[in-house]
Amino acid sequence: SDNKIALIPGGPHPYFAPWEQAGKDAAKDFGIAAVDFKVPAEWKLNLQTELVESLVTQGYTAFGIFPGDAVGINQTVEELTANNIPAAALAGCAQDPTKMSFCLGTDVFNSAYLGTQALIKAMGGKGKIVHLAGLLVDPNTKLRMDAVEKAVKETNGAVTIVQHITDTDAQEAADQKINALLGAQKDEIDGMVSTAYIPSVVAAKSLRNLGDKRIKLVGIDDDQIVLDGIKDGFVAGTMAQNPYGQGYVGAYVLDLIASGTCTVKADAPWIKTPQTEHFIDSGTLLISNDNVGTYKDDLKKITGEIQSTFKDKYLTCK
Amino acid sequence: MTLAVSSDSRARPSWLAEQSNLIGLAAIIVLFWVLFTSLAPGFVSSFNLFALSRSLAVDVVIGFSTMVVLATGGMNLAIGSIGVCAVMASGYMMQTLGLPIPVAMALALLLGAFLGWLNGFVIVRSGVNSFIITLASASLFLGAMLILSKAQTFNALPPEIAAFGRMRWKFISPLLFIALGLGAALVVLFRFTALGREILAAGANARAAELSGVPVGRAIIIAHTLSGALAASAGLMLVIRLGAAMPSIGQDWLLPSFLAPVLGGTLLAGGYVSVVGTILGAFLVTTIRSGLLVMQVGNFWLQLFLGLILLAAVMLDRYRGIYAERRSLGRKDAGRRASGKSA
Amino acid sequence: MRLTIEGIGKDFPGVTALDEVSFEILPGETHALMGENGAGKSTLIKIITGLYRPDRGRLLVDGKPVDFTSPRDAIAAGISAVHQERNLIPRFTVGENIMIERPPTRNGVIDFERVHAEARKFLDMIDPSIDTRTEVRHLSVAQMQIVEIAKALSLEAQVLLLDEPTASITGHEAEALFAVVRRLRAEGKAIVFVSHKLEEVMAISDRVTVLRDGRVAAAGEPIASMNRGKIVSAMIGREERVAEMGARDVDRSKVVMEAKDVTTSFGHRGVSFRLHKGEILGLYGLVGAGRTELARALIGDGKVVSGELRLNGQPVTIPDVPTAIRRHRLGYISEDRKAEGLILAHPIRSNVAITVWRRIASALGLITRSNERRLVHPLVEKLEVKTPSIEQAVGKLSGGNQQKVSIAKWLAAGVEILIIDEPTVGIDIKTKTAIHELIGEITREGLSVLLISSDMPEMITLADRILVMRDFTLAGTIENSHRYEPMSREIMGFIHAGEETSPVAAGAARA
Amino acid sequence: MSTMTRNTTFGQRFLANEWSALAIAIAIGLVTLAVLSPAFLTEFNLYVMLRSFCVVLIVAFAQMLTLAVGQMNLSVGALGGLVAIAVGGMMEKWGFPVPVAILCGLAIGAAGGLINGLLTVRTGINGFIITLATASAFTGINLGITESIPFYNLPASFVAFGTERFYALPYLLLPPVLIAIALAFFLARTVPGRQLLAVGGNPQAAELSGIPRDRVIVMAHTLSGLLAGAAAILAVAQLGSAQPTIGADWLLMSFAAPIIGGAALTGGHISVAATALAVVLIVIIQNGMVLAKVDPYWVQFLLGALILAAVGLNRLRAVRAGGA
Ligand SMILES: Nc1ncnc2c1ncn2[C@@H]1O[C@H](COP(=O)(O)OP(=O)(O)OP(=O)(O)O)[C@@H](O)[C@H]1O
Ligand SMILES: Nc1ncnc2c1ncn2[C@@H]1O[C@H](COP(=O)(O)OP(=O)(O)OP(=O)(O)O)[C@@H](O)[C@H]1O
Ligand SMILES: [Mg+2]
Ligand SMILES: [Mg+2]
Repeated sequence: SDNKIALIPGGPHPYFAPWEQAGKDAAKDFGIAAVDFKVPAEWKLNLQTELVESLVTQGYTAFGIFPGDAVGINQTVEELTANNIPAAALAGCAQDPTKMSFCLGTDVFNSAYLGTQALIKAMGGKGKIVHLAGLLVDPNTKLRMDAVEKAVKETNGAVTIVQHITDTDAQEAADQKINALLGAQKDEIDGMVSTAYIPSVVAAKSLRNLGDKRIKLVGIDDDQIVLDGIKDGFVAGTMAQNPYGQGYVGAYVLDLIASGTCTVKADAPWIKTPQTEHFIDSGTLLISNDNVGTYKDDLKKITGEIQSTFKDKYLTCK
Repeated sequence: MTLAVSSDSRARPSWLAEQSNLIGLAAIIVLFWVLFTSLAPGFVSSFNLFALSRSLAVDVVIGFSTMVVLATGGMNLAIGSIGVCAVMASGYMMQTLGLPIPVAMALALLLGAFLGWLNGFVIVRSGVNSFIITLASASLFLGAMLILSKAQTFNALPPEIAAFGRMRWKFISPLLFIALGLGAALVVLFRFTALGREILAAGANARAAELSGVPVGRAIIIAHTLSGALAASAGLMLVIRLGAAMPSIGQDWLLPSFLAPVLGGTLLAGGYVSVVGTILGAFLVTTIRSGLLVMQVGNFWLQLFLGLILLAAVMLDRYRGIYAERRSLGRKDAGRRASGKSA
Repeated sequence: MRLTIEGIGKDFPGVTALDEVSFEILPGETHALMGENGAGKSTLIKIITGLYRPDRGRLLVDGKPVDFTSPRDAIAAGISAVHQERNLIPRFTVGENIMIERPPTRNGVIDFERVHAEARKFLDMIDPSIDTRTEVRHLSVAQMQIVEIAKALSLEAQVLLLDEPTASITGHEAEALFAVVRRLRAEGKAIVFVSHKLEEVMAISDRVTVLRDGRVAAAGEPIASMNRGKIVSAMIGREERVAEMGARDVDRSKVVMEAKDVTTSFGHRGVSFRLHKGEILGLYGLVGAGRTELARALIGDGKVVSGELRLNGQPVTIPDVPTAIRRHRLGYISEDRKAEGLILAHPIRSNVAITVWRRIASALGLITRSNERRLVHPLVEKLEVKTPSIEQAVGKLSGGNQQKVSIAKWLAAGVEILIIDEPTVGIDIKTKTAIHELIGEITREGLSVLLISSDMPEMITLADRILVMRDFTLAGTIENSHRYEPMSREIMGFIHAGEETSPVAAGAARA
Repeated sequence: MSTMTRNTTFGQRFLANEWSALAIAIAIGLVTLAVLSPAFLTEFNLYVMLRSFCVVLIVAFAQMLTLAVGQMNLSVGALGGLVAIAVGGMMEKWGFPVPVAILCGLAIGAAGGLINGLLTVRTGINGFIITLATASAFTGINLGITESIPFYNLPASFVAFGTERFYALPYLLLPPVLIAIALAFFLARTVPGRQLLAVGGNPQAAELSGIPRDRVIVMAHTLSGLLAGAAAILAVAQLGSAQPTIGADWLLMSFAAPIIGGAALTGGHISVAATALAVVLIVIIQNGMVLAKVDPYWVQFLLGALILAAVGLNRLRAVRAGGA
């Protein structure tokens, strides 16, 4: 097709690095004119929307967007669809009501929930935990906090949550806060669940520095430091997401929709999340010592599955 | 030469000379428009112009918010926090309380003005630098907002809001007219009212102003109140633009809020503001940013080019200013100057 | 070292400050540089010290052309200066300010013991009472001026340029300065001396150069060949006019301001006086006697702690300056016009109109520039402010013209009582006369003036009665007889009650 | 003034110090936290606090030097980020030995500062705008090089320096302490140091006194850049990886600490000791909030309230000292 598709993260962040390759692969595999990875200069919503707007003027015909803000992006998406340009939320969802065609990504609530459950299991079903979270003003943070609390509540008091520490997604703030936490309470707490990229990395590193294998940590994403922590026993596990798959499948589907060959099915087996009613799980899996060598293959397998069944499950095509 | 009535109008710097800085800035903007238009035709597409006018509108008002406080020689680091407080308040009033839009917006503006007044009051009463007070109050206001709202977004606002945000007048967002209207009001304030003059006098030399009977404390408080109201306006414009009231609004206002007025010639030290300059300053930055995006300058390198072009623009303006000054001097007795130089 | 000024010219936007100025400064002489406000004296000094580049002409040192690109160059060439503007670092100590150009170091580290010792040496030449370890910002205006002089002396330069060094110091310190000047001259140094005080000039200089409107009106005339009249007519281009106050019979039936046993937050004790309608009440005293602070307390920029202040018979408490001006029509012209009197970056128009903005505003609260101009223009004309336009920034005016603007402001304000603090510091003879006449005129029109001045002749010319202040109390009141000798003796008697006659009295008596 | 210092009590002399209110606030904070939480005074927590003190302090000094001459450096963070990834890149990609990489990093920092200074002085444009523009340029280079992906594989010895400690004292504390002492000495006792303050205190006067004003301003910017570079290198050691986001949130803190420490934005007045104490106070507040398990929604609010309280205390001190 002659579609030009842009994949746009919220800002510069290592998580999205695989999107570049995913886009290229998708363009080659599905014969799309272009699938370009375009990064806003800074992690700011207005820069993201300005980028989207300028790409429209450059003739891009479909957008895969990680919303810089789950609510704030909607107005822009609305304008896109008004111009017959489809957009899909990738990696993270936009908050309903939204004109995003669908959301292919990590269910932040579910991921945090599963991560906490994994942590509870690693702690032997009881103890005290701390939740490390990202920007407090990000609507997703609230969802993650709720998810952690839900998982904790299900233990009927065997596990208690000591505190949520937020605004840890800048390196230095994370280092300062997490170390302060360990300094104050390392003997009291039994586990930490991190629902943001940077605190996961920093917590993994801090536990290694401390030489502490008693405190269990379940993080998110597969940063090298976290994976090393898993191999060496400082980290119990991490919730892998599937950035490559999101970019690859996202581009594939957007191409179909933008070409007009397919439309999104209303009664497809969508997952309903607190954020959106049109959610597709891009694959969340727990990386632990057992699968740390092989999880990539697992993710690839998932990606292949989603891609091959997508048309039938979620789209109506001519 | 002793002043004589007849010589006054002649010797008074002409309107053109007085505005030469603004004209220079405008010329540079035109230069960039020509450049971007010829290099990237998409730049003047109606979609891009609309988008540009809309982000310009908000940047201009944010710039005004800082400008009015710079006039007093102070700073307001809390504009983002005041903005978000107004945003969340308006969201709460419209979505939860179901108040009519104009009422909610007016009350939100009042809240912004009140928070600004609070800043000004504490600054004047304590005698502590506005930088510190507003640094602390930025945290306080944002914190209070988080405590009250639990960082919940209001995204079920009346649909008219979002519709207004999408509205176009030809290819320009009506938001821009609001911003320009505020600008016009500020021009009147600083040029034609005692209050505006007093604010400037207080900023230029507080001691002299005080001894000349200017109620300096009051001038500072009013400037901060105004700054708060403008910050709230910028916040509400974003609500209209985004169709939702979110707690993350305002977090990245600080630098652009300074950039526009300072580029436009407003003095950081106080005592001089340029409303038109602030608009042009914001316009220059928006133009460059949008132009680079449309020209598809490499993703990650965009910031570099933005910085370099900004540098080039301010230097161009600077040398144009020096050149203009030389010319106006040289005209007087260029012959003698030349002979003087060779001596 | 011989300094030749050859055809120097300098333009500022709208003004030619200097044009074809040529004369010579010789070693071993004191060369007076005279001229009205705005004649270009300070501009010339700034050119000689490398702060400005001349647009035309050149400077020669011992016959060789020099081109100073910065004050550093001039200092290196052996030229130092006391500029008209204050040039001290407020947060540095007196000692460090004096030694700032070449602080003594040991192994690259500043040796503060020696800094203070050296500074002491130069300060002692003028005023031993100033502590070199005090930060400059705590000093009074006069003390800062003395530090400036010591700082210029510390460079031990071949050419010393003094731009109105005596404008804000008393006769006592001025005498000490002249002694130093005489000694330096004896050592073969050249001294250039700018002053508006003719008596001083006549007393210490060897030759005099007069500038008028940026051109030389008299070049290096030996002082012996000049007299007061000649110098003045060279300066103003016509005969001197002496302030003629005329017969002043003040009606003392109406008291507009009365202080009864006032104690202030600054430490004044038992201050009692009455100011009558249309009267000029002088307040004389030495530097630091507390006159300025009394004025501050009266206008609400300090507090009256006890006692009573009555205006037009009504007891009042004045919480702040705006109230003093608006409600009580009481204004104050500061002695420090740059820091407190004027907004240097703003045009003359705003500076004059500032007190009346609210009054001239239309019903809608709007003021227009033409409204302001209509108010400001006649005043600026009346005071003969030398400026290309009333849109000129006040900071670009010469010192004298700045003072005229700050007087114009209060005339515009239409106050009933005006406290004027050192009205003619740094103001030329012609303007001074004009200002004196002006003060006389406004009091005839019903304004009452409390006049603070350290200039005894001025006091005796203007005041109807003179209060003498010593150490924050009033030492006495004198009815003005307009006879200089007995008056000054009586005033000094109050100041030095119980002390031996000091050189200050002698100096003042001589003048 | 002179009479005041002569016959006064120790208490009055203490209050006359600009940093005394900060010292009192810190003492109050320490006691409160020690009482509130037994963990506060443990060796490890002290170590944690001292460690988070290091980078912030140098960043504050970097800004303090430009404030000293009445300028601002909005590019501290951007330059820091650039140096951080440069050092990381040199160690990981090019395998430079640690000392060489550090020296190169410092040189880049100083060069960035030099560019800021030269541009400011040569063009006569407000340093605020210049550094705002160069900040964008520095960040652009940073992102362009890294595409926002950090350098992870740093030499073990370097990373160890960022984490090892002697009882409660982190090794990381050494450079900031040395820098603080050197700066205090530089500003108080050396000719260039005094010239820097003189230019800030009254640029016109300094120039008339023969001080090369432009050169001094360039020097201030260069030193500022050098310190930003030093802070970045410490941050890399502390974090154990060269993150492109290092420095992203330095700006506000860099101003807050010197100004809470009494620096004048107009220049000429700064205090090394008070700036350091302001950083200590901020670190204690932040540490205390984690320690006291403050509800996340209250963190911001309390931060503002506590800063305001500290400022109020200082105001009270000034009034008292003035009255004494
Ligand atoms: N920086 C400047 N910009 C514009 N005009 C200036 C500047 N400096 C001086 N002038 C003008 O140049 C002329 C000469 O001023 P200058 O200060 O040399 O006078 P002066 O003889 O020292 O007067 P005074 O006795 O009042 O000090 C004045 O008309 C003044 O307004
Ligand atoms: N020798 C001195 N040592 C220390 N402080 C002094 C000295 N002389 C004056 N001061 C202070 O400087 C200030 C000057 O006082 P003030 O200005 O009221 O005096 P004045 O009578 O108006 O003198 P003038 O205006 O002529 O300087 C006062 O605060 C005084 O305490
Ligand atoms: Mg002069
Ligand atoms: Mg006085």
